[in-house]
Parts: sequence; structure tokens; C-alpha cells
Amino acid sequence: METLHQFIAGTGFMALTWGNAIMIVIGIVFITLAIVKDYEPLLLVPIGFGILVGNIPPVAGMAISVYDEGSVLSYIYFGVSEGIFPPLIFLGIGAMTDFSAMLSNPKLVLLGAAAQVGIFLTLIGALALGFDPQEAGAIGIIGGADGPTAIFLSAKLAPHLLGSIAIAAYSYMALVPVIQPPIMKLLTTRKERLIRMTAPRTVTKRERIIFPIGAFLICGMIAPGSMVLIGMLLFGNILKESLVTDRLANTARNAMIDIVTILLGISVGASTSADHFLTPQSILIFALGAISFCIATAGGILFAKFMNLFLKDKINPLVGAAGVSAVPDAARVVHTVGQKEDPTNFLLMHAMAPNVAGVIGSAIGAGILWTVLVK
Amino acid sequence: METLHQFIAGTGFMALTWGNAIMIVIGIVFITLAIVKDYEPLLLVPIGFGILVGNIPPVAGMAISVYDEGSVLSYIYFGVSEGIFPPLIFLGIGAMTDFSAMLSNPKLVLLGAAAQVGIFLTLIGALALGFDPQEAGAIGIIGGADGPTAIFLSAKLAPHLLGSIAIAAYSYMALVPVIQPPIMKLLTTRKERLIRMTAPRTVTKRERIIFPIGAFLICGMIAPGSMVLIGMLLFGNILKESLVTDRLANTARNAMIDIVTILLGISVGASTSADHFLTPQSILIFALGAISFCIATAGGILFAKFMNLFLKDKINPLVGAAGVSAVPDAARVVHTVGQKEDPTNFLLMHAMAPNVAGVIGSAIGAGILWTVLVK
Amino acid sequence: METLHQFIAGTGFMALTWGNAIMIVIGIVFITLAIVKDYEPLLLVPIGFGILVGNIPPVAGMAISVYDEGSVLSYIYFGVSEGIFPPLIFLGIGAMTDFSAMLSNPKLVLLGAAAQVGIFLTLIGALALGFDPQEAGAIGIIGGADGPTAIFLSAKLAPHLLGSIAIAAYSYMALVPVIQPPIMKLLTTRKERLIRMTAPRTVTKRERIIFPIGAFLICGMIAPGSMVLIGMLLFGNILKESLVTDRLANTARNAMIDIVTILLGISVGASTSADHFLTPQSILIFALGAISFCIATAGGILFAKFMNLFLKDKINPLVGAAGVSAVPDAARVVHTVGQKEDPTNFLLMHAMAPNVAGVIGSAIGAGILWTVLVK
Amino acid sequence: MINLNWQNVIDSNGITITLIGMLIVFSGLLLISTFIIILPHALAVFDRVVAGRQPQPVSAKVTSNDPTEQEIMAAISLVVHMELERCGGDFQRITMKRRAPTGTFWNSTGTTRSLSNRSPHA
Amino acid sequence: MINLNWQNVIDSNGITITLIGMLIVFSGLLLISTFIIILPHALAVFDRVVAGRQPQPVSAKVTSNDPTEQEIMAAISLVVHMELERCGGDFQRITMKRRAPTGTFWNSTGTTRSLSNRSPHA
Amino acid sequence: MINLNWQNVIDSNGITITLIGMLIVFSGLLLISTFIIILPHALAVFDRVVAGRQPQPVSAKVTSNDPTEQEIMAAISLVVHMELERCGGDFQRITMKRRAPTGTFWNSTGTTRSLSNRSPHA
Ligand code: NA
Ligand code: NA
Ligand code: NA
Repeated sequence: METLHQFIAGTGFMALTWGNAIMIVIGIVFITLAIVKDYEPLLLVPIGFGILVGNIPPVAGMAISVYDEGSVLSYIYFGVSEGIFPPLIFLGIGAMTDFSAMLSNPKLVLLGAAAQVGIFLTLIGALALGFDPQEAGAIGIIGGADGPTAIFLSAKLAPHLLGSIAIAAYSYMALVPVIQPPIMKLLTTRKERLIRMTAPRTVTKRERIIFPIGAFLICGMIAPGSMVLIGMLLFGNILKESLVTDRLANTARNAMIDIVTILLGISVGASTSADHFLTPQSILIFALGAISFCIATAGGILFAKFMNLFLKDKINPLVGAAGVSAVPDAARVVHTVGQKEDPTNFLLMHAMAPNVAGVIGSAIGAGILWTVLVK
Repeated sequence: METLHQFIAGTGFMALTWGNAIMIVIGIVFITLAIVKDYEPLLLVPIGFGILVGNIPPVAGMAISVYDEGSVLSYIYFGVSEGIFPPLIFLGIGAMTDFSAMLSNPKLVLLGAAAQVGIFLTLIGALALGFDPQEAGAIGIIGGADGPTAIFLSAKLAPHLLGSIAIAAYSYMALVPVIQPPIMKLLTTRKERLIRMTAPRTVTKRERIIFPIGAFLICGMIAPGSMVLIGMLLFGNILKESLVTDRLANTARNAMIDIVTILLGISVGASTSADHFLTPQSILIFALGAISFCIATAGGILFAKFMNLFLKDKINPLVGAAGVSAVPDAARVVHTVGQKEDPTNFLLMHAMAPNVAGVIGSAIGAGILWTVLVK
Repeated sequence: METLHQFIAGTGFMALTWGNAIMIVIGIVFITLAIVKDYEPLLLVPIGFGILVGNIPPVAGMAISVYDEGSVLSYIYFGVSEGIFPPLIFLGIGAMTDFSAMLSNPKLVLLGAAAQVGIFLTLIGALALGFDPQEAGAIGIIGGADGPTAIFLSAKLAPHLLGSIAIAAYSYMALVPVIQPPIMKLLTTRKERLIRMTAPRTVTKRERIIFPIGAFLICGMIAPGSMVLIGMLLFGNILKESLVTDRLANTARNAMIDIVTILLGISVGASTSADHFLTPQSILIFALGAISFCIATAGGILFAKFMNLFLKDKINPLVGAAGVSAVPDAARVVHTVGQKEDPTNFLLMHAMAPNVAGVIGSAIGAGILWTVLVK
Repeated sequence: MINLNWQNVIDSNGITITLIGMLIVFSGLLLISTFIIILPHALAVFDRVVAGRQPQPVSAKVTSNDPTEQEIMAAISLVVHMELERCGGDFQRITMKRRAPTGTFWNSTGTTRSLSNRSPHA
Repeated sequence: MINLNWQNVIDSNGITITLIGMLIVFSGLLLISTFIIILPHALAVFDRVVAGRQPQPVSAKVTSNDPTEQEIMAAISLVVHMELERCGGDFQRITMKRRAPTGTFWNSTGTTRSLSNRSPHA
Repeated sequence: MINLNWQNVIDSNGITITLIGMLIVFSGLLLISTFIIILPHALAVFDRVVAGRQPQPVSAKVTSNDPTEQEIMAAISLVVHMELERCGGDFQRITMKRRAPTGTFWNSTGTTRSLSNRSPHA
């Protein structure tokens, strides 16, 4: 009888809370959006399924959840909580990113800096709402619109908020095609949106090989805290561009990044058990995240308009919106919005420059916050 | 002179025991069977070579074996002893398994439950032979006919028996084509073996996508202890069926499962050093394992005959034997035995339903045993 | 103001030492040589970029470098410092190595033993220069001309010298086409270099399958310390030769070895921060390494000439130089030098035999040193 | 001889564990079986509700009226699938809703290279 | 209601962090931008210095005189590249300085198998 | 100047280690060499023993009588192998005892999908 009792106490039906039920619905919504709407499916399917895993009610005495010492999920989550997975993902991204657009458009790089204003204004907002500085820094990085960077900094500064911050970051990244267009239309005139930009100059193979070395030394010197993320990004890139290490670049951008993405997604999802996730803090984090995406978008656009005051070859200010990172969705949104005004205007290549610059910009931002706020 | 002495003491020739020699022969037999007879080569070759590695006599003071702290093999074995590898293998299996056969034959799913009687009757047998409850649970799971599940549960309940249980499970899985046919013929009449089953209904893409979510929630609620294994299995399956995460499914069922299989095989093999493996317990475990496979097979067949008492569309009772798991060998054995009676009777598709249901069934069984027996 | 101060203290510009600057230049030279001269790019690009990463000046209080507990790089470096990566690389090498050349030329195997004299004479030299026995053993292994073996033994005997030894080993392996030819010409007459060797005999599939098992048992018994390295090498080889585990061999020699190579390269490079690397010891290690390569080359050549005193079918003594390992560069150098004398003399196949035998030879050597010198 | 100790079975609740265990295994697979049986009907209801809200999806009906075409499609895709499998099984499946390789985050970044190649700056 | 606590912003140096942070982000990307601008010029200078030491590389000029051919090459390689990508993206890129698969350490050891196959010992 | 300290060599058993070390390295590779030399003969003996027990394997002899055909096979398979290698080296080798992709546990489960596709339920 005792055994039967022990077993029934062990089933989930008894212990399922309303919070768990809500989270399970959220997980199903994530998976549905990923499959039906094709929103970042490579991340939302694993995270969504992870949410299901994390919200089956736990059984006392068994090590199952990511927070139980010795559980399988805790070993997988170790790569998240110690910040190991994000640099490995950056390695793979570097091995698939082509910086040519940026190399041929050096002035557009600054738009990738301007959009990071979203990070720091969100930090101020989070401080004003009463978060402590470490938490505020981690929340601010949502404005960087870069999932791995957000997870890395949260792991270092505010591990207890990691789940909320990661899910906010990926949610809004998935929603970039919904969030950005209204802001872009609001802040630009039709005439500005029609601006055509001149074809960028040729980039040689040598420049593409030397760039990662030079860029790494600059970023490493100016913000050593960004060294791991940017180092891995540019290491992956030199594996790709050197042409003599093709097989390594190939594995980095296929098997390696896939394995890390699977493990990161499922364990980040599984860390959102209702008692950790359904808190007033999470709601504030989601609100701040939405604001930060809007500020970042506006920052990029307005800075492009500001640069136009001094430039002869005008920049189409839509391109500034791509500075938020969220590669390559933000650049595609720019292209689509531009083509709505003039179907013969191809902005994609121009938008890729601030877009990849935005990745570097938010990694620098994360490095600064880590350096200044680390305890 | 001291150095020479130190060295000679360090060679294996002096220290080789009879036990080591026997184990080395066993390892060579495993490799030979895998290559010549094609019995589960992906597991028997690594395990067989691992047995060689584990039975070279150790040198005092050097960290080499899986049981020496800080040795390379101990780090690899960590994935076995903490139960990390089995869920990752299930992830890959999920990403290659097609549950369509099961979705179109829901009633055959119950055969996959009936065959699990092998687990529990073996548990009783092990208890009767004097094993303690945790050991008995781990031994019983051999009857689940599923290698990763057996390793997972042994790691949790009886780590000291892991090597014997894993090797018994994989040995009998390799021997399914030898063990099952006599039992199948004994328990069925020729008329029963000739039964033709109706073609299963169409399964839509949407059903295949929704199934892993629903099935996971059911299993997770009813037996939370099975959550990790079944969660990973069905997570892998949704990566495959969603069609939007193809690259992740691809890596999960290729590079990832291969790497884990290599590391699991070699380190499980290397854990069978003669002093750990050649014990009276191991002999009992092998005997119980053989019995459990027979009981499981009989359980599936007899339950199919029992169901036929109530069904209009009769089930070919051979199909019940596929409920033991051992995917897909057991299903193939059913098909082969069926074709011996009637070469135009194609049972394979029908047998796949209880076969994959058996995987879920034994994972639920493992979850129950873990919940009830965990200390 | 304090924040600004904290930040400026955190930039690298202030803290950059001359040592760091020199190391950064060395890193760039490595990458340049790899790309322009095609010297071992799969290792020199990752190591070179790692040197850059390891020499950005650290910030007090932040866990970034491989030596900081809890840093991402320290987790990656764990695979180096515990000697886990080298056996995994050997697994992949085994899965791509064809021992046929060796199987059909058994007498040439001894050349792979003779070349290991470089290991032991360098050990004596290192002792004479005042290194302690463990350090001397680790330095001697540079003469084995095998990167993973050098890293493995250094990790076990002298972890503080690991960076210098690894970089010396890979540097000289990259320079094999520069180092070996003069010695080869010095020690052989033109007549000897013209010797044509008879076509080797046929090797059957069965021999190729049985060889790894037999060779492993021999090496494991005679030098158990070499068991992990040689075990993995021959395990990988049986995965390849058995033909029934093709998918595992495939993953071992592609995704798996690539991932490990990336992680090993970048973290070995990052371990060479100026304060750890730019020491008088490093200069001695590089000098000893150069000498050891020369001794090893000479050892192989002279032993071939010695064997010729007793053989009817003469060996081309150039082939002896391939005994140093450095697969397959050393064999190619032999081929090239031979063809300079007689363009119709194809030595490559013959040189592969001592070349792969040299890998086994240096792993045995490492095993002996580990056994004798381990504390 | 082997000594069977039934007292140990009873003391360890062996019988109870077996009965409850088999009960739960059956319950679990019975629930899954029921779920599978209900699922297509539930989806049909869902489709009817959605269709009630939207204009008649005529084209959908046409397709389902013509199973032969579907089967031909299926046959072709099977052959293609098996051909790809034959080449090492490492290929992506050909999906119905075929997304250009640019579709996903990772793939896209990779493809921006192709885009830039298309311009004369290679 | 939500209560904004500006004192916390000031106490935590929020404003300073923001100003310095944006300053550094801009400095970093400005330096990178400058580096990118200078890089082709620096390479040109480097080439001129190297060319000064060596005989005129005539052939190089010829190639660069004919951009059409280059573009055709680029177009072909793009098509090839995309074809390969289509097959799963798992292929090696076709590189200019195409090294035989034997070129690298790992590949070579793999290829020694092919070499031995070529001899009649298979 | 560099100071050679031979006492340290002697104190650390440097000479002994070298002599024993080289002895063992040679013994190891000598044993392997001997093993390789004996192996084909041992296999021949084994085959003769097995053949003695079984009826004459006529067909086997026929094949071995015709080395040209074997070499042609080898040449073809080499070309195929290299072609596959060229495509990224990620392909399975073509094996003599070619098992259908269904042959192994993992592959088979994957292929059951193809099987189900073959039925009209896709
Ligand atoms: Na950004
Ligand atoms: Na089962
Ligand atoms: Na060597």
C-alpha cells in the first residue's frame, strides 16, 4: 500500500500547478509559432519543448530538473549557466558569416554602434524599476538583440534571471518582422525610404582574411570583457576565410553549432519551471525587453539621419534599423520595407553591414557591462 | 636497476590474470560476432574493443582505467555513470524514428505494454535470488530490451552492476533473431501465424507533429521518472517531424548519436575489468536476462491472443513479439517468421507499431522503478 | 568618475606588456605561415589565433584566461590539461589511417622504432640542462614528432610546460619539409638514394581487421602507459576496417576530430600568455626540440643503413627518415627527396610504413616515460 | 544450488511493484493509444471550426479529390528521398514547405556570402 | 502602480555607465571602421613595396585587365556553390588555391588508403 | 653560457631510462613486426583447417583465379571512392559486403520512414 501511495505521490497529476499549466501552454505556443509562422524555429522548437520538460511537476527526491544537482539536465544546463555554449555558437556563426558587406561599407559600421543605445537606456530603465545593477545590466543586454550574448552576460551577472532574459531575447528576435516596421515608418519620410545607395566597392580575399585578426585585437584591447564572444566569432570567421581550414569551418558551422543549439535550447527551456519563471520580475523583463528593441531600432534610424547631415552620398535611414543585430532578420526587414516603397531598390546588401556590426557592437556592450558590474 | 625493476613491474605480462585473459577472449568474440555475423556491430565493436582496453592489467599508481580518478577513460565513463549518454542517444533515435506505424495502429500500442511484463517478473526473480531491491530493479530492466534505458536505470539504481547489465542487454538484443523465433512458434498455431492484417490508415503530417507533444505530456505526468528518456526521444522526434528544424534533426541522428555511441561503447566495455565483471552476480544477471527476454516475448504474443478474443479484425499474434523493443530487429524477426508461413504476408509495418511502443513502454517501466526504488 | 577609472583600468592598452606584443606578433606569424606557406594550417591557424586570445592583457577580477577558474576557456582547456583531447584525436586519426603499407612491409616497422632515439637522447640533454626528470621526459617527447602524444605526456608529467612543448612540437612538425632534407642528404650517398625497393605484397581485408586487435594487445601488455593513446588509435582503425561500423568511423574522422582539433588548438594557443611562455625555459625547450628532430631523423636513416648490412633486398635509407612520425609530411619529404635523384622512383608507399610505425613507436615511448616518471 | 528466497520478494514489495508497475505501463500506453485515436477526429473538428470562420478552401478540396496525383507525388518524393539517403544519409529531407536555404537564422548568415558573391566583389 | 526610482539609477552610476558604455561601443566600431578603410590602402602600399623588390608580375596585370572573365568565373563559382549548398550545405567550398584532399594532415592520412588501393594490394 | 650538468643525468637515471626505453620501443615494434609476418600464414593455416571440414569452396577459387577482374573492380571502386571523397569526404565507403542502409540498428529505424512512405499513408 505504501508503494502505491509512494507512486501516486510521484505522478504529476497531483502536483501540477496552475503555473505549470500556463507554462506548458506557452511552450506549445512557442512550438506552434515556430512551425506555423516559421519564427526562428531552430531556437523556438527546442526552447518550447524544453519548457514542457521543465514544467512537468517534479517528484521529491529524484534528480530530474536543471536545478537538481547530478541530474542529466543539470549537466547539460552547465554549458548555459557557465556561459560555455554562447561562445561556441559564436564560433559557428563566425564560420558562416561573411563580413564582406561590412568591409565594403565601413561608414555603415557606426549604425551598428548607435543601435546599442537600446542596451544602455534599458539598463537605466531597469535600475529605475528597482533592479540591482547586475540584474539591470543583464536585462539591458536584451536590447542587443543577440541571443547568445544575452545568455552569456546573464550567466555572468544575474544567473537567476537567465531563463527570463533568454526567452525574452529570443522571443523579440523572432518578432523582429512585427516590431520594427511601424517604428521604421514612423521615423522616416517616404523620400528618405526611397534613397538609393551606391554599389559598395570590391573586397579582396586578403582583406577578408586580415579583417578578423585586426578587428579582434581592437575589440580585445578596448573591451577585454568582450574577448571570449568576439574572439570566438572572429576565430570562426578566419577558419572560414583562410580557405586552408575549410574542414574545421565546415564542422564548426554544422555539427558543432547544431549540437550546441540543441543542448542550449532544451536546457534553457527546461530552466523555466513556473516557480522560477512566473514572477513579477519576468513581466517587467518582458516589458523592458520590448522597449529596448524599439529604442535600439530608433537609435539606428535616427543616427543614420544624423550622419546624412554630413554625408554627400546619403544613407537610406531604413538601413539604420538593421544595426540592432538579430542577423539576418533585421536586414531582411529593412529590405522588405524598402521594397514596399520602390521594388527596384535592393537594400539587403547595404543592411548586412550594420547588421553584422551590430553583433560586434552588442558583444562590446556586453563586455563593458561585465567589466564594470562584475562583483 | 631500480628503474628496470619499476618498468618490468609496469608491464602487463606479469600482472595478467586468468580473469583478464577470459575477458580478452570475450572481447574478441564480441568483435568477431559483430563483424562476421553482423550482430549489432555499432555497439558490439566498441564494447568488444573496450573490453580489451579494460582488461590490460593496470599499473599501480597510474590513472588509466575507468575507475581511476582523473583518467581519460574515467572522464568518458562519466557520461555513462551519470546517465548522460542514454538520453542523448534517445534524442538521436527520436530524430530517426518514424512513429507513423504506431499512429495508424493505435490498438497495437498495447502489445508494447504487455511485453514489459518481462521487466517486472525478472525483478521478482532477482529479488528471489537475493539481490537487493535497487539491484533487482536494474536487472529487471534488461527485460526492456533497450540498451540506453538499461544503462540509464543501472546508473541511477545500481552503478556497480552497470557493466554486467549493459553487456547482458546488448548481448541479448544482438541475439533477438536467435532467441525469439522458437518462442514465437511454440506459442502460436500455424493458422494464427497466417493471419493477414488490414492495411493501416493514413497518417497526416500534422498528426506526426502533434503526437510527440501529446505523448510526452502523458508519459511525463504518469511517470515523471521516465521524463528524461522519453522527453529526449520525443524531442528528437519533433525536431524531425516539424520539418523546420531539419538541420538539428540531421545532426542529432548523425554526428551527435555517433559520437555518443563511440564514447558509450568504449567506456562501457572498458568498465568490465575481470575483477569487476567476472563475479557470480554477473552469471546470475546473464541468466535472468535470458529469462526476461523470453518472458517479454511470450507476454507480447499471449496478450495479442488475448486481444483477439475481443477484436473483429484479428491481430497476427506474431506481431506481439515485437513489443519487446529491440528496434528494429524484433520487428524484422516477426516479419521473417511470418513470411516463412506465407511469403506474401508483409508484417513489418504492423510490427513496427508495438516495436516503437515497446521503447516507450520500457522507458515508462524504468521511470516507475526509478521513482519507487530510488534511495 | 570611479566607473570611468574602473573602465580605463579595464582596457588592454594600459596593461599590454612587451611580452604580450611579441606573442601577438608570433601568433600572427603562425597564422600567416599556415595560410601563405600551407604549413599544418589545421593546427597553426587555431593555435595562432589562440595566441592572440591569450595575450590580450587580462583584467583583474574577471575570469577570462585558461588559467582563471570558471572561465569559458578554462573549461575548454580542461580537455588539454587532463589529456582528454589527444586520445580523441588519435581515435579520429585511427579512423583515417590505412596500415596496409605497414602490414605489407613488416621489416620497415623497425625504422619507426629507431627514430624514437630522438625522444630519449633529448631527455638526456634536458636532464643535463638541469630540468627535473618529469620536465625532461615531457621535453623529450617533442622528438616523437607527434602533437597529440606530446600534449598527452606533458599534461601528465609537466603541465606547466605544456604550452611550450605543444607549440614546439607543432612548429617543428610544420617545419619537417625544411628540417629533414639537409640531414637526409648529409647521411646518404647518391647511390643509396637511388635504391629502388620491391613492390610490397598484397594485404587482405582480414589482416587489416585483425591487425588493430593484435597490435593493441602487444602494445598494451608491453607498455600499459601507452594504452589510452594506442588503444584509441587502433579502436578508430578497427571502426574503419571492420566495414560494419562505417558510420562511426566516418563521424570519428570528421565531426569529432574537427571539434576536438578546434577546441585543442584555440585553448593550447590561449595558454601561451607571455608571462607563462616567454621564459628562458621555453627557449631551451625550442632548442632541444630542434635537436631532437634532427636526432630522430638521423636515427631512422642510420638504422636503415645498419639493416642494409644484413638484408638482401636493400632498403632505401631515405625511408628511415619517415620513422619520426609527423604523418604524412615526413613520408612526403622522403618521396620528394627520392624523386629529386630519380623521378621514376616512388618511395611514398614504402615511407608510409615507418611513418605510421613511428606514431606507434612514439606512443610507446610516451607510455614508458609516463610509467617510469609519474610521481 | 540456487536458493529462491521468496521472503525477500515480499519484504521488498516485489509483488506490489510488479502489479502497480504493469498497471502504470498499461495506463500510459492506453492513454497514448486513446490520444492517437482521438487526434485525427479532434483535428477534423478543429478544421471545421476554422473553415466555418473562413471562406471555403476550394483548392484544398480539389487536391483531396485527386488521390492519384498525391500518390504520384509521394512516389516521386520517396525515390528522391531514397536516392539522397543512398548518398550517405546526410542530406536534408525535401520538405513540403520548402524553405530556401536562407530561411533560417544560421543558414541565412551563411548565404549572405553567396549574395555578396553575386555582386562583382568576389 | 510601477514606481520609478531615479535615485537607484544615480546610486548605481547608471548614467555614467551609459555614457561611457556608448562611448566605448562607438570607439570600438569607429576603430574597426577606420581599420577597414585603411586596410586596402595599406595592402596596396605593401604590394608596391614587395613589387619594387621583385620583377614585374605581368600576368597579374593581365588578369586584372579582364574583369569580364573574372565575373564569369564568379558567376560559375556562385552557381556551383549554391548547388553544393542545396545538397545539404555540408560540402567544402571550392577554393581558389584548391588543395588536393591530400593537402592537410588529416586528409592525407585518409587518402593514403586511396593510394594503397591504387596499388594491386586491395 | 649553457652549463651541462651530467650529474643530474646520472642522478635521474637518464642513461638507464634511455636504454630500457629504446629496448622496449624496439621490443614492441619487433613484436608487432613479427605478428604482421605471422598473421597471413596463421590465416592460411586457419583457412586450410576450416576448408578441411567443409566442402570445397569452388567459387572462391574461380574468383582468385582471375586477378584481372579483381583489379578492375579495385580500379572502379577507387575512382568511385575518390569521387565521393571529392564531394566532401563525408560519404560512406562502398563496402564489399554492402549492407542495405537498413542493415544497422540506427539506419533501420531511420529507414522505416521510407517504408511507411512507400505505403499510401504519406
Ligand atoms: Na546588437
Ligand atoms: Na521494451
Ligand atoms: Na614518432
